[in-house]
Amino acid sequence: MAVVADRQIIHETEIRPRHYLNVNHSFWSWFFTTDHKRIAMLYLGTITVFFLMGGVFALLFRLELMTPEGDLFQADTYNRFFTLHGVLMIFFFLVPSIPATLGNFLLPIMVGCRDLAFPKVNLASYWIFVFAGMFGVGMLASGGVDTGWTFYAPLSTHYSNTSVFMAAMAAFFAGFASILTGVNFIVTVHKMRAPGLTWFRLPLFVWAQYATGIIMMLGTPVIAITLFLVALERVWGVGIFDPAHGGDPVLFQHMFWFYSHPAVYIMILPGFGVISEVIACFSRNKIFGYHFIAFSSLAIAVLGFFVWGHHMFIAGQSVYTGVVFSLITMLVAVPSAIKVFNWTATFYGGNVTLESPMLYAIGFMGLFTVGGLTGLFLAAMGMDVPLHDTYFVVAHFHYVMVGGMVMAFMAGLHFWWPKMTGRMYPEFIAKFNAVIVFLGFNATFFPQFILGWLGMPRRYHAYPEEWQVLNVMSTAGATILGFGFTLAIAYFIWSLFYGERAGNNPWGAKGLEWTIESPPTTHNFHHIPTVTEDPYNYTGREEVNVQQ
Amino acid sequence: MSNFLNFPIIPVGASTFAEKVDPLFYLLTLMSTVLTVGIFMGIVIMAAVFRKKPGVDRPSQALHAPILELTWTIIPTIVGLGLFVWGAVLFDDYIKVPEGALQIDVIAKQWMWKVQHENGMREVNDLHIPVGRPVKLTMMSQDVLHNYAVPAMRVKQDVIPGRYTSLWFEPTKTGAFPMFCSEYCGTEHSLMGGTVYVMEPQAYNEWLAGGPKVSPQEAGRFLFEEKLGCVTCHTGVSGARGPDLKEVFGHAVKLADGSSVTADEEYLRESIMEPAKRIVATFTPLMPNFANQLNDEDVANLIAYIKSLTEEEVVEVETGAPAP
Amino acid sequence: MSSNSVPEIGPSTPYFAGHFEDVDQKIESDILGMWLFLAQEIMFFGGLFTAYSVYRHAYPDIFQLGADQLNYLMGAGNTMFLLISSLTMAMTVYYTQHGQFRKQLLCFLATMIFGSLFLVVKYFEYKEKWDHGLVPGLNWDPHTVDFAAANLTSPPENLKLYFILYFTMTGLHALHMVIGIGIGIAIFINMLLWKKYGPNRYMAVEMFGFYWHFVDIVWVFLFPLIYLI
Amino acid sequence: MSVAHHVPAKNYVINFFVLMILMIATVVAARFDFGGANLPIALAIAITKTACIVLFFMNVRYGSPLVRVFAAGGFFWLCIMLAFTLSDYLLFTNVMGSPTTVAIP
Repeated sequence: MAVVADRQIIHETEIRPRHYLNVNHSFWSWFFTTDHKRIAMLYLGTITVFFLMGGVFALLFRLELMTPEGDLFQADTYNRFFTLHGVLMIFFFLVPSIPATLGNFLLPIMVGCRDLAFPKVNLASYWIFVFAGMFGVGMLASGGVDTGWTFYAPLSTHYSNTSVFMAAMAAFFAGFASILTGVNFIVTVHKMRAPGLTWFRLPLFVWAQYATGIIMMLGTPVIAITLFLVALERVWGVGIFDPAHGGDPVLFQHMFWFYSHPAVYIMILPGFGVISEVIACFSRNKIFGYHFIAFSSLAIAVLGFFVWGHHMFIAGQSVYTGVVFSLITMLVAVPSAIKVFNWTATFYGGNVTLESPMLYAIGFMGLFTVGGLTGLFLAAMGMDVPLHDTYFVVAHFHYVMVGGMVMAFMAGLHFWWPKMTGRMYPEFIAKFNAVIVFLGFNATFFPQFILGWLGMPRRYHAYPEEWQVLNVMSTAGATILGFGFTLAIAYFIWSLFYGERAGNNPWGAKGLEWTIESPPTTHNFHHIPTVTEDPYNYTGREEVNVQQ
Repeated sequence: MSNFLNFPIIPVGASTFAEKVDPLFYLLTLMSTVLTVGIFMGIVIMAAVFRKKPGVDRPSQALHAPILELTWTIIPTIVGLGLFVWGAVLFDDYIKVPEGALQIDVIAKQWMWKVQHENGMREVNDLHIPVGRPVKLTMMSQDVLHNYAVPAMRVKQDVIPGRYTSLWFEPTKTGAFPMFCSEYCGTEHSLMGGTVYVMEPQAYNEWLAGGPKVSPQEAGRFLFEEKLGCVTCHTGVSGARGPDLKEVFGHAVKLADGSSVTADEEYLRESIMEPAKRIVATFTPLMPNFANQLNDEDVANLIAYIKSLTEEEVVEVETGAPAP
Repeated sequence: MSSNSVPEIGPSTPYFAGHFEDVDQKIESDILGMWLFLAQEIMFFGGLFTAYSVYRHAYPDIFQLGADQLNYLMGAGNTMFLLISSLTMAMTVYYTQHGQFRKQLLCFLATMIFGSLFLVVKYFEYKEKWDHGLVPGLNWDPHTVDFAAANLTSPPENLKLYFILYFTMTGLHALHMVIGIGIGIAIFINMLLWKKYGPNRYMAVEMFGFYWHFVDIVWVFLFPLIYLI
Repeated sequence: MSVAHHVPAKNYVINFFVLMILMIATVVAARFDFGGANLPIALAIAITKTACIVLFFMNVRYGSPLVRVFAAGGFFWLCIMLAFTLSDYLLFTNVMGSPTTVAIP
């Protein structure tokens, strides 16, 4: 980062030529930084490392699944690979991805303040995350863990010989990093808004982050205590989930999913926020149904807590409880569906251009639609029975998590990269890459829907021969997907050094973040702005400010 | 090449539940396809129609259509509720066991399924059932969570330690259908499967009468651990009431009278049928006489099991894996 | 914090607003942030209370038997200590806001002392459980428990479950007390040596008070649920 | 300090004595057997005590509506978790019927 030269930037209106990246180059200025933008960049670097690690594990076990016999790796190794893929991707990539990077960077700017409400807490959140990451590395170094990312008792508490303790503690501490981020976001949105920035002038990204913050604050502690109990049981030798003295493994699942289902919304809601911004910008149009999208984020955050039991229809849960959970699950699907319709309607009457963020956003809409619709299969109780714990579920949540969240993350990263670094990435390669990722993704996960309907269970190291063709397709797709993400990382890093300089507002976008310098100065604004207009005020004569 | 492309995409349905679930699945698939293609086409068409044309400076104009928004709020809600009802009705069917179901007990452990039929007939991993009659499995796990899943029947159910769960289905086709453990249960999760054999009732009855189709070792283990309870004395720990039988077969045994004997089939048989005859040193003659209770096959099975104890030990030493 | 002039810290120095617009914004943010943190804490303990409820529902006789093994007078004494410390804590905040430094110091000292007394009693309680062989996993030999008289319908070994919950819940609560006393000592040193908190700077004390009261609330539920019924 | 609230110290002391009385009440109530009512009584007292602490010691009584919402929200969310989890256990009826002849241990 520190290499970015600043000498060429001469802004006429600029009083201080320095920005947040070059204000101080010393190690400690990064280590102890309380600047939300620097913390966002630190987070971005860290989660990229974890994303790569998780991705490598995914590729390795996809390679294993090329052949039905399970001959490339031992079953033990395979089990560790998919567990590590899950643990790293969920706790160390998906949960912090958009909130801790884009959210951290943009939220204070979008609400028009100098920093998050508690900058030191924000820094603490990052270092707690790194501390958790050290447990994660410890878990890898001590041979990994093979319980699946769900840590279901009593396999995790008594029967696994791997370092479940390390994994549980890693997720435990990563949870606290997430809680602190959430608390910071909520307070910032409530208390730090610029004058004139009423709730309904907030960008939808902020609404999404606020809703995410609520889930992080109320949901994460429950997984923390649950994993703490698992870790305790490993150390102590006895525990509350042990059936030997009356413990109930199903209770573990209740406590686990109380967080882990809302966690799905931690992972997808920020994506909704990003997509709203990107679609509005590149359609150059007011977002259709602003209020609805804003409130639906909150509705999803709240209702998302009432649906966890749909993971447990056939796990020994009471049927009546299952019925309630199924009903609410159907209802929580509705706001998501309407969001997709609203985004589509935003195109109407706009001036649509297809830059790379927009391509990713369109990819998101397609893939998320598939992910959401296949969720209906699983939410209908009777239909869930044959599909539960098969590759259908795997495909479904990858369509939501990768097709949804990761695509949204890519869209957001491309969209705000010029703002974050002051540099443009190579646009043509980025567009090409969006197509690669989209195709690679579908090739990887679409066959898994069919595999799931055929009955292939999850987490299988060896499988009957007739399923090989579909698995080979999936592996081939994974390779393409892996290539796509590697290419993206490569050109982002390239752009840091050689990218064209971006102006303050390369996309001609609306929003407070585009009114300040790229990259922003340490405290974002020279004067706290007073907001006088609604968000997405693209209609009317457009002021294009493309500096190319 | 044609062979390579000839892979299944539609699973076999072989139960009454499959007949009920499949229509919902295909309807949902149709609906999803139409919606996905529709939305994607919508996006593409809109992006094309409203694309920014070079040189044309057309101000954007936002769509304002509350009726439209209301429409696509209400319709998904109704569809969602409809799906919920359909799913719940299906589930109701899935859990309500019909009268006269065949009762079968299943015990899961890492990594095998032990099945016992009503008449005491046992099998491991496989399940033999008659066609056209509801079958109810009552299941429990001895260690971790497992899941009994038969894709062709479209059923599955978690098997939980410390709790009974059950599962029923009514097969409609004869044949062999694969069965899987569908809840991740540790190292050999993917090998913890078997086959469900659906037979004509006549064939099933014959099979049921045919005696245990299990290996002699397995049958012996059942006698040893469960039916006869030998294991209560021959626990294998020091201080037990009976001698440890691990690594006995083929080894010399010191007797109470000071002499010693090689524990071969002959000696083992004698020890079972007339235990007091030649007592092992340091033990008291407590063991009851089994001569009236066991037939020759049982004894052979027991001996096969005792043999296997020794062999297992040897195998484990060879592979270097320490016994737990 | 961007300002070059770091104000000298003293009881009469107003808050330094930092990146906030003004002091009110800072105070409101602090209070809201603390409440969000406490909501998080509620859910953290909530997981344990959920487990407690489920098992209590499943094995009411075991929980009755378990509660009989505890010394409810020790629990009541501890409740009293915590309530007194809560009062003195509230008074500390009051005197801080009113600039009465001697009383502030004394009240805060009392808070710390009663908090420590709680831990001392807790130590004796744990020791008694150890002596009676009621520590699952480490020293489990419930020779003092009269299983026969209890007329159990649940398996007797389920008593372990009760004591696992007992140690986890009270242990986690005690851990919060230890952390509280640790932070409290730091605040006390600031009060004693530099008179850092006064009418214009009391947020640190008030926030600490919130935490302290919250730990008290947890005990308010733990005491009847574990010791009494 | 415009948001500073100056509650008379007397309030804290009164609150303390109320709490002590409630504590004694909960101990005494537990000594008697009210059948199934012991748990609700104990919980009611605990909730009252919590309300006293939250409202008066923690000044939520004088706090902004936002603070009240979030203070109540934390407890409310815990109730959601308890209610839904317990619903599983309270409503648990083995619809499939009890086990029949499970002979295999």
